[in-house]
Amino acid sequence: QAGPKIRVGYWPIAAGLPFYAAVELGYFKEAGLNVEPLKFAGAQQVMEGMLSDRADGSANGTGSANIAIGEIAAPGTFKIFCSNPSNAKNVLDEVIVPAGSPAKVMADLKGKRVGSGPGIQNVTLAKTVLERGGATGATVVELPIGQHVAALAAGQLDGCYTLEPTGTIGRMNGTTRVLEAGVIARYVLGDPMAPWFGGSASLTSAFIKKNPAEAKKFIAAYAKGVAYVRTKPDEARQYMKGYTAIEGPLTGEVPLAAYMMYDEFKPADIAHFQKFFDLFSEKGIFSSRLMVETMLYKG
Amino acid sequence: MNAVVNAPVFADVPKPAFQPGPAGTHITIRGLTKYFAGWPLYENFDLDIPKHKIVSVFGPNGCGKSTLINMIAGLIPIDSGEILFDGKSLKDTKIGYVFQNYREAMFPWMRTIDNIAYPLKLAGKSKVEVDRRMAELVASFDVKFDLNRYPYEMSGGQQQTASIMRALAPNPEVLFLDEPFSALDFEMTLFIREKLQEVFMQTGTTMLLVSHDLEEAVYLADEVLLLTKRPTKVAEILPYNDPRPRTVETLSQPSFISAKKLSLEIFQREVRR
Amino acid sequence: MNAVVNAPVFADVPKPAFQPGPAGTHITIRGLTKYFAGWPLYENFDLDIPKHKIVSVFGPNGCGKSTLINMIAGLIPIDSGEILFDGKSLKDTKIGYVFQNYREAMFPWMRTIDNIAYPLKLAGKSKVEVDRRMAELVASFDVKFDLNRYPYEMSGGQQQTASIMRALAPNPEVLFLDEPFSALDFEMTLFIREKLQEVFMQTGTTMLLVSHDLEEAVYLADEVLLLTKRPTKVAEILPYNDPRPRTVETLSQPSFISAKKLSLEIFQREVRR
Amino acid sequence: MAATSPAAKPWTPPAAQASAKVPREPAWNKALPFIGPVVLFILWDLAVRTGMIKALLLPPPLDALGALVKGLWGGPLLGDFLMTVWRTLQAFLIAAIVGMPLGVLLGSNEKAYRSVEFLIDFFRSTPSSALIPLFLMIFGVSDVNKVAIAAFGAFLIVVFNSAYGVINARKQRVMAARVMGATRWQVFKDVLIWESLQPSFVGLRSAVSMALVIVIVAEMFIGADSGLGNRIINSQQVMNVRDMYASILAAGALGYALNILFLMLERKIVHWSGR
Amino acid sequence: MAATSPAAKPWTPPAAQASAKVPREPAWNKALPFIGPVVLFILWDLAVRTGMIKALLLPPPLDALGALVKGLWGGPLLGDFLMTVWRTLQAFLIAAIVGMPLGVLLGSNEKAYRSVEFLIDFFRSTPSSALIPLFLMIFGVSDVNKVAIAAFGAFLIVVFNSAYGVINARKQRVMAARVMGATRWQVFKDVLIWESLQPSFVGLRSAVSMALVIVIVAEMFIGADSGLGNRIINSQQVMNVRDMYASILAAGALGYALNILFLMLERKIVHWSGR
Ligand SMILES: Nc1ncnc2c1ncn2[C@@H]1O[C@H](COP(=O)(O)OP(=O)(O)OP(=O)(O)O)[C@@H](O)[C@H]1O
Ligand SMILES: Nc1ncnc2c1ncn2[C@@H]1O[C@H](COP(=O)(O)OP(=O)(O)OP(=O)(O)O)[C@@H](O)[C@H]1O
Ligand SMILES: [Mg+2]
Ligand SMILES: [Mg+2]
Repeated sequence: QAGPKIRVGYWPIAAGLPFYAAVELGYFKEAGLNVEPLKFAGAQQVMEGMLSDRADGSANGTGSANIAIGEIAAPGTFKIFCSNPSNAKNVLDEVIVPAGSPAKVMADLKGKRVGSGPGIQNVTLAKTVLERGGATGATVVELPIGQHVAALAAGQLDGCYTLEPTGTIGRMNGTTRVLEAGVIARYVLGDPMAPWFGGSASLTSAFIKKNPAEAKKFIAAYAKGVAYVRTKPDEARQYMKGYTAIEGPLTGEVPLAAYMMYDEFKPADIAHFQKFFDLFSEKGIFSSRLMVETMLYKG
Repeated sequence: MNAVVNAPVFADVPKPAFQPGPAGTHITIRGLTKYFAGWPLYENFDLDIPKHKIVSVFGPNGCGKSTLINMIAGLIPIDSGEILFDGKSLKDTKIGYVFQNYREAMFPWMRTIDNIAYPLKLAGKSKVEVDRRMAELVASFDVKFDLNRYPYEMSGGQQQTASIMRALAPNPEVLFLDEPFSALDFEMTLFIREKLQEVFMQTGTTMLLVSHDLEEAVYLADEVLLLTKRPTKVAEILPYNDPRPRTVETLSQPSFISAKKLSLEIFQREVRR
Repeated sequence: MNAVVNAPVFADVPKPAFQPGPAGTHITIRGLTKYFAGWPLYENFDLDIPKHKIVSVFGPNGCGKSTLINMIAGLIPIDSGEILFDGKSLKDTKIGYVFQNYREAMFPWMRTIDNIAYPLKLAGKSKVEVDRRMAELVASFDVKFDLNRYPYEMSGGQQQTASIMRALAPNPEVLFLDEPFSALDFEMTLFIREKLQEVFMQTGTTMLLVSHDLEEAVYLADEVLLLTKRPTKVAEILPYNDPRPRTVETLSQPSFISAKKLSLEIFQREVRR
Repeated sequence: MAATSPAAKPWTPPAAQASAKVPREPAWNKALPFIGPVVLFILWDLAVRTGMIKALLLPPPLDALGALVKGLWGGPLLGDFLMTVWRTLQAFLIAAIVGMPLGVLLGSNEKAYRSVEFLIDFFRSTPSSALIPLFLMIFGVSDVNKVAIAAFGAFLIVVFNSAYGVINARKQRVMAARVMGATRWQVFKDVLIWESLQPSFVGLRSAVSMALVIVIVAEMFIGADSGLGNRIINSQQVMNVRDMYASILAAGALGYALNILFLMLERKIVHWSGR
Repeated sequence: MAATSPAAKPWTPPAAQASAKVPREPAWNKALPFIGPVVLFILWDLAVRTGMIKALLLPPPLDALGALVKGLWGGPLLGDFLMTVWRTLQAFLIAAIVGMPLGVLLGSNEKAYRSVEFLIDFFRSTPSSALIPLFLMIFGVSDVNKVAIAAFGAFLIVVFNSAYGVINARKQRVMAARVMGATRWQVFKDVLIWESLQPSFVGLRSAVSMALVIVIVAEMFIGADSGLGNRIINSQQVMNVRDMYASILAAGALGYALNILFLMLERKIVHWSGR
């Protein structure tokens, strides 16, 4: 294969499934592409990898906000070609509580201690969700996401704003239940069924410019992976193994994300995407307002 | 199962009955055995150290003099045998010890005066008592160097002087002196020698003195213990009974000269054997 | 700005012109000054150490004998003054040194024999040469203990013997001996004393010997250097010229006895001052 | 001890003259500690200037320094800095006060040490980030947690170093004390503690750095709302590299300062070192 | 040295008889190292059994041990375990081979040490997790990265301990070598290295634990597809506590084993210790 090596960074979570499937099913090879998956320990690292020219693209699951921050630092670097929206149906974000918790709605967490993943992005989202959900006066405690179920089970926290598969794990071992899923969609975007474009697959502009043909082929092959996941979700689940920590019975239980290719975006979707970015600009996480339009791959 | 016919019979060598030393024995050593690296240093060694006497130990380098005192003082474990203190246990006996390696025996984190006072503090003496005793010692030793300095700021001889003062401070019942004069200058040697005699005459402290200077050894001794080369045995125990206080005149007394001559002969016979 | 009228005039004390020692001087010391903790030990100290002679240094404890040799050997920095070696620099002079604290000067990670051979290895001698010299030394010292052991497995006297052998191994041009006999037994002291004399007669090595035993000091000396108490000055330099080899007979020679007596008188005068 | 003074000072030293003669350290010796940071900054600057590393990811050193100075000079960095200092000190003090005597004690009885050696080596070799879940279980999600985990990590190091300080020390002084009739307790407090001081100080210095490292790790990964670790992870998330490296600089400089403090303490206390 | 033998062995020791008399270590001394782990397991078991900590969060020790044994006995844990061992050894070897001589060298010249002290203390006090972005920039996500960052951390510890080993050593033996005409290099290799061996060993043991810790941290926080750290974070994410604690046990036990290895080495090499 004479083509350039395409280094794709991924964060080992379920949302990257189309990419994992496309690699395993040989879609990239079929297209004559030489794709090298690179595992990073966080979305942040994937984005920095692309910035420092150690990766040419990212798989789904890489935080859109992380990519955006890179884009603000180096405008014009990233092109999003596929995003994975979540909402009350395609669950990613959720608030969970101990199985025996009396809380019925978000507002019941008023004045309680609520966990969130560490770092300013998670905390901002958690605070916004709690506030708008009526749980005023709740204390947000930063805690690694892997510790959320444990902290709830041990009674150290009253609830957690967390991401899948945490809710599923807690449900399966009977210690926690989901209080509300798709909370960002509901409280930030204003509609439980609105798409929150939390994660995105992207390529660097530099790569697209240098290898326009390969970029096209790559996106097409990636789209095949997306289509596969959409049509045969249960069959696709097996490819989580080896790419993520998910294995065993959990594989069949974790909710799958929805996917939206660049050419499927409708103006309403872009507006929802923009709304998410605007929250972060408003909260000062983005140092300036960033327009989603400019970041979307145009084909 | 095959019965073993005519199996060899193992019999333990019967332990010899304990033989107490003569009356007035302070330290009784019986059947002392000590090996180093598989070689015997002492094997079944017996010795009685008399009470209220000075015993000078004289023997060639490496014959085990330091090791012997260390074993008596309980600092090195013995392989087998017994060491008994008259009436009391080792723990209840107040011991003074001047180490051959006096440099490593001082505590560099204390000023020299505190080093000297240390055994008194151990004995729970009050500040006043300690101060009184220190003043006494300093006056009696006529110390000319600054005891407020740390030991590592002292010359070899000064450290050894301090080491001797420390050993004498608590008025010990038994005093072990391992080459206490080795780093002292001419005057100081004479001076400390007299001091030791003075202390002895006042208190009757049992002393065990290792010295390579025969004159010193005999001059101070009630008994000269001559040791052989390794594996070490008692070559001879020579009594020397000239009256105390012994003085410079003693050194020219025929009894002194003959005791010294005899010791030397035995020593040389043993070393050259 | 006010001009300072009649400002005091500071003039530097002119440095005294360098005074070379008499012919045959090996080490020239001029204006040596050394303070410890703000107190002077040496102040403007001058000394000539003759070549091919043995100088015995005799002085009270703490007068600075060890410090003096250490300064000459370049081990302790001097505060001011000059120390010059005849013709060569200190670096080009092969030095042998027996430390007063010989225990800490041996390398416990080497067997004793390797300690002794170490200066030869430093000098780049081949294995064969080293072995030859070691065999020579061992035979000449008639060593009775196991040199394959490590230094810390040796008695004090054995370590000191090894330390002396190490100093002699490379046939040094200058030999510093800081109380080399302090831990040696009677026989060994006599024996090493003779060895040193033998080495001296064969090689003419310049030696500086610190000893608290006046007999030894004078017996070996061409010159006896008597030092005062601190701050240290030269009290006297006594020549002693009896022919070599000196033997047991020398000890009863009137010249020896008078040299010894004179040294003692000067020493006592200085100490008691 | 008044009685000893006259004997001990047989003559008065001409002190003024004396001190004038004591050779002074040359002035440039004082500049030595600055060589390290200067070299670091030059290399760092070169790496950024030549474009080896994008300024986007690694700010020029002067920028980071500027952010550091501005942040510390009453800026928001100061509060986080002080918080981290406070947590580190708490953790370190607990570790030192419990660990040093315990280490010396264990070291003085090799059998006792052998019996706990497994635990010490075990936990020393387990990353604190892997133990976070355990500590979360025990101490909850409170602030105590961060101090506890750092204290634990530092404690292990103090115990280890103090114990080996005693085990490796020469035994002659212990023998001297024993023969003077010192009880085990007296040997412990008058000899062993002192004899082990020097290696203990090496241990204390390792421990203070370790405490700082773990506090920051805990602030980063357990999550906290203050402290340098929190600052580092937050600025990392928003790619504010200037602030991020300013915080890292603050952490490192804090570590250096604490080390120097201990070095000076050691020089003062262990005056017999090397003699 | 053949010529010396006759003189050196004036008599033949009755060796057989002699060794029979040398007192043997009592058998239960051998059991001492097992007290620690047994106590740990009992406490752990009690904590779980009494429900103080839910079995969901902390598995009973036997479960974790079971998972450990099963995993190591040809199970998937073995591969990760070996990977971590291999990375740790690489990192440690680099650190030891470069760090020890460098530390001794710096220690022998205090001025030199003062001039780099800042860098050493600085980086010792900066958590490796904060430096991960930097190392990612320099080495990428490759395997080299994990080894490099661990080697760097371990290196600092080795340098620090070896340097202070020399600085704190008594100077008499150096003087002895100097006066025998040893060059600086000879003093270095024949005296300083040896004199500092004991503290260096303490440093090496600290460093091997540190290398292990950082390798695991790197495996946890830099994307890795193998190694104990990767296993720990994976099982942590899906709350497979049995596997998680089995991996932690493996890491700790590995650390202990490496430490014991070095302890034995030290006993063999530094035979003069304490005398
Ligand atoms: N590091 C130091 N700090 C302060 N004073 C010191 C130091 N080293 C030595 N001295 C002092 O310098 C003096 C000379 O010491 P030195 O060891 O040279 O004496 P010496 O003549 O060899 O004595 P000795 O016969 O006892 O060996 C002593 O009074 C000692 O107290
Ligand atoms: N740790 C050890 N290992 C092996 N042998 C040892 C050890 N300690 C001492 N020895 C040996 O035991 C013998 C006796 O040593 P000791 O120090 O008691 O002799 P000493 O009579 O005091 O000699 P000196 O007059 O030289 O001080 C020596 O031959 C020495 O080599
Ligand atoms: Mg001895
Ligand atoms: Mg001296």
